[in-house]
Amino acid sequence: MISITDLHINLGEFALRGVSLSVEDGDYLMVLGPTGAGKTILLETLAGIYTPKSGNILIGGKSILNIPPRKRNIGMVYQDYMLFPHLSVDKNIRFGLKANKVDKEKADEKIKSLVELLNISHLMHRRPGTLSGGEQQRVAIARALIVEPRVLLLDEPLSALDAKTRATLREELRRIHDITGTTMIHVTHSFDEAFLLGNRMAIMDHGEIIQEGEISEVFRKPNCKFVADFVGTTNIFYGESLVRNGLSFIKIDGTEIVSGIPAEGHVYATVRPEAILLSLHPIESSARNAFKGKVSRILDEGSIIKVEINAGIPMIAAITRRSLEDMEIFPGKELFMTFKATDVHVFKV
Amino acid sequence: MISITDLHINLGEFALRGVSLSVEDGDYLMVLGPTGAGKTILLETLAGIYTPKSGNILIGGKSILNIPPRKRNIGMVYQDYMLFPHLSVDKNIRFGLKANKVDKEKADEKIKSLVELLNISHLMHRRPGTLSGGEQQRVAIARALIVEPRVLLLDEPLSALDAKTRATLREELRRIHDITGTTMIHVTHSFDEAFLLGNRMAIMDHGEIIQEGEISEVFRKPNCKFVADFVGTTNIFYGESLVRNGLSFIKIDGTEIVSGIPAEGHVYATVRPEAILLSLHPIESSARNAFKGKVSRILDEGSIIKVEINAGIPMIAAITRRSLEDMEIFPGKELFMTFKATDVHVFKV
Amino acid sequence: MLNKLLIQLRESKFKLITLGVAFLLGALILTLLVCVVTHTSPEALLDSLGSPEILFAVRLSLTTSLISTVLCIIIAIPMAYAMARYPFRGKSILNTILDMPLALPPLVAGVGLLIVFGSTAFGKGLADMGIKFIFTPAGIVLAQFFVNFPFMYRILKSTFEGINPRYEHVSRTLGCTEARTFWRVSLPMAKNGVVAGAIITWCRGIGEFGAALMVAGATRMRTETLPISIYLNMSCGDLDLAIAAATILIVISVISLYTFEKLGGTAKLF
Amino acid sequence: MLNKLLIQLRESKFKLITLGVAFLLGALILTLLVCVVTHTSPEALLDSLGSPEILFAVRLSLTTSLISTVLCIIIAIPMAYAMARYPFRGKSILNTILDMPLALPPLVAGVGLLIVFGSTAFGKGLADMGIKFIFTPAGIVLAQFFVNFPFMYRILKSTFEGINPRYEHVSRTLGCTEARTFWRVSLPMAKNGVVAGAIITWCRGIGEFGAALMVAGATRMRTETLPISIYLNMSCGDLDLAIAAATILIVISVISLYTFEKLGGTAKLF
Repeated sequence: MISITDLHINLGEFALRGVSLSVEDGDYLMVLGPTGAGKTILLETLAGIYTPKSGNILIGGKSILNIPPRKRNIGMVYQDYMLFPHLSVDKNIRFGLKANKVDKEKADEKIKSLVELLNISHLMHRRPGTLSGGEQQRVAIARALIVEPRVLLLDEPLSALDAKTRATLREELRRIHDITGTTMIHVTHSFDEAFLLGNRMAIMDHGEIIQEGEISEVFRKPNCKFVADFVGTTNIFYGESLVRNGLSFIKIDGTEIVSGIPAEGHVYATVRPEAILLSLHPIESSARNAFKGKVSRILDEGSIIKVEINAGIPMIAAITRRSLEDMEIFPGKELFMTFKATDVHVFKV
Repeated sequence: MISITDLHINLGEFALRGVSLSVEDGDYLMVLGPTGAGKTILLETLAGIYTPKSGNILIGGKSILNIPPRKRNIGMVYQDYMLFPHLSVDKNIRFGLKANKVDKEKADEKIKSLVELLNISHLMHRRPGTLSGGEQQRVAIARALIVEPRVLLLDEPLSALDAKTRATLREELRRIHDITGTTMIHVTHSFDEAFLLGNRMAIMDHGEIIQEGEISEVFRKPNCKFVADFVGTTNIFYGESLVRNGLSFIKIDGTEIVSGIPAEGHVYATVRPEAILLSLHPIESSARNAFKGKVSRILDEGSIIKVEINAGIPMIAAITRRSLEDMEIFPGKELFMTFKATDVHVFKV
Repeated sequence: MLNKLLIQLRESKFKLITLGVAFLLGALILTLLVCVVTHTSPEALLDSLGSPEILFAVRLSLTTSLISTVLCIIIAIPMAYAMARYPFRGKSILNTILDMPLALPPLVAGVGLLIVFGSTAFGKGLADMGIKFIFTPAGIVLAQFFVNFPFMYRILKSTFEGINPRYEHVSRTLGCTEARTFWRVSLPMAKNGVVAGAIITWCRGIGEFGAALMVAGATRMRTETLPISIYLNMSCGDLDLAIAAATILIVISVISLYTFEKLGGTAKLF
Repeated sequence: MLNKLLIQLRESKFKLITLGVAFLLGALILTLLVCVVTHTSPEALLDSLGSPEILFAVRLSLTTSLISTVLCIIIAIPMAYAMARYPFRGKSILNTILDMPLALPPLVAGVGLLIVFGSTAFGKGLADMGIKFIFTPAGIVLAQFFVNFPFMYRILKSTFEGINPRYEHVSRTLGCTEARTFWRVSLPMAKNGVVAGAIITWCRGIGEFGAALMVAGATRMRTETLPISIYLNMSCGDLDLAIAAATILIVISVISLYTFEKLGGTAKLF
């Protein structure tokens, strides 16, 4: 288990301000945040590149602050691969074994099984510069894994790749995590990536951890407007809430939304656009929220369509192109919106 | 009307190889293509920066090849704004009027109405370096529009902006086009952007125009594998087609797909993932294609979910998270897929 | 605590050694400068600084270096712009030729100038028209110009190369000719490069010795710039005057370097 | 057709003028080089090239410049690395001091070295130990080293700055100490910079005149490098020998410059 307590460090442009975080062995933690949030510096401080001003990092209960990077046994993979350009792929992967004076026979054996796992056996004699982005990243992952690190730190490992390669490598990372069981800390700015890979998630901004928890929990229950905005909820309403029977009744400009989360006073209420069901006729269901409104805008985002409907307040529902055509939706058309009280998340201002 | 005929130019890294294209007055043409396709060089040749090796460019029936850029009356907006850093916003916008010796009174008047249209009146005395990306791009658009160009060339004008600003400026561009009626040629690598803004679309690769036409036409009927891949169809099947009663019956690994487009022999068939309807029970409808299959994979892409179903051949359907939950889809579950013959596009190999 | 320090020390041995070398060399340079400035007594230094010979040398050095710097700017700006922007056949050869004076020892450049302007028909023609370079202050300007313009040229070339040509494209679509675009966009954007280049060129011009010695000779109170004054006074053993001239040159160098670095001057030279 | 040409000409007047300046200056430089090389008859040139004096000068120049270049490499590499990587208080001051020799006229540097190694207790102590720099070939090496190491240092510093420190971070997480990381990652990646810097340093060392003149003096057949040989022979009017020495230096410069540019050498100097 890695436990970080109240870590402070200031490198001018980037800083950490009291970061506390704990990661269980075998966890796949996703660290999300906008540019400049301090995500990379957190990884590099864990790896021992920077010495924190205060705070502590414990692994297995022992502080590692006085241990130099080379003895921490923490692997690092960067977005831009950072393969040594003057060494062949083979020598890049062998680098850590040589530094640790592993004898050649044992090294060859380890490399053989790892490169087979990562499908890069055919690249061993090439120079890194001649490889594609995806291939380079596989090699970089192999180079980090060969020394069997306790923790693998991944700094936006998929950001420099095209969509297709990104998807493949994402699956690859999941598989590696399943097979090796290595604890992974993976920095990204893509919410989708976090959702697809991790089991836990930490959201950072301005050098602080804003929210931390199970992925789906953060997704469904953002604890502040920043996180809600960040995870992509576009329906964020500000209103006054009253609690009755354990439900919140939130008045927003004359419209009332019901939420399953009790919270009184000034609140933000969020509904994910995909949670809103559109229909041509009223739907009879147990859903607490049902509104009638006119389509005010259709935002065509290619494969998904966002429909803005004015029901006193403007709400956005996400539907597929297929549904758009089937329901013959056009601006001005009257539609019914339905969503459950449990789909409405509420947090205090 | 702009008509480009058989344009050739070679600048080493980038080239045009026989580009022909015509743009009606008032059109909003989107030019799409991967990096290095020659999109920027096409715009710059139109603007007169480069002289083509052969071919011609006519505007209103007259060749403009011998006219220097300053007299072509074609505006240019780049991805990185290219605002003159040593001049204030006001002087940047005024630049073209000064060069064309417009008298100050008339210039002031024109600037006033344009900056109001673009909501940048409050920025006039700032330096470009102090503005946000979105503000800079508005200023760049104003600087290009102030001289009332016949054509406005936009080179990935939204690519450097964050998602939110991009959406706002996209609407802004649409509004400007509606109000001024200026012919626009807009280069992008984002299919969504093309879909949302243009009325026509040209797809480029390796210095050539691969397909050109109405946006929805290109979207629905890609004329080759490259375009199909590029516009994002992920269901691309290779098979043998037989035509009966004006319909194509395409055999793909033992499965048969029906398409409304007659084509015989070796073909590619494509179905957009959103066009596939999923259901728990068979659907009675006029749709020609109905398959039963088992879910083999669920690709969670955040707000949209792609479900891979094996029905002899693997097909991918796109659904919302909501549907995923409602239908309780999990790997191994049996589902029914339905799609219309007109949703299957076919092109010869 | 002590344990922690020891660990850190062991881990940063490498850092200590490499930094140590830097500090040692810095100390050597500083010592050298201080040694020159303090070699004579302050009174002797002040006396020498006020002597007619040093005053003459200062005046001549300032005049010639200012003229040669202005010439460098005027010639280097169009050259650098053309070489940064236009592709043409034989460009790389011309480029290597224009870089030559940078690699050529100043003494050799001086010999070359002496031959071209002293013994060719071209040089003699100029001399007949009253434009004499050999053994005259004009020769000092010529030597400074020839040896130092590559610095101006290279700094400006890299400055222009650093300006995205799309700024110029936009200007041209907005109604400007190439020339107008240059005056209203490219040159104003290159301002910092021009200033940085001028400082470097001027500072090197004022210290130019080898080429000037060959072209203009070392004649007391006639072609006696500050470096020539050091040379003459070292030769005849008048150390006080030599030290005075060296002190002035050190002060000029320190100020120029400081100004240059304050301006954030970084320019690719090679 | 003619009309089209005329329009193009009018539109590219600016291009013609600016390119014209570049070509004119290129022509001047080329003329100068050719004038020097062809100033004497080929026979006289060959004779002079074979003379014992020129052979001695070539040998001395090669020896001293090679030694000073090696010294520059050894000293500049750790210095440049430390200054590129480690932050510390007073770094910008040290940086300015280390850049000083670049701004200092070589003649002044020479005077400084003469004083430090000739008349301080430190210099006298060294001399007593048999390490003599004043009026000896060792002085030439010292002068070349002091004047040219900033070139090596600056080129290497910009090379190290251009290497992403994350390469080193990865190496350190893989089990290497800082020193081992330097030898196995940073230095191999900086190879091109070292070669480019060595060429520049060597080429400048072989042409060094002002500083060497002050420290080592100009003694025929003793401290006579190629530039000193030009100086001595120009003074006594033996033009043939001077031209021979100049020709050799031109050939060396052309080859060095060409090699440097072939290596794709571009290094920030200022």
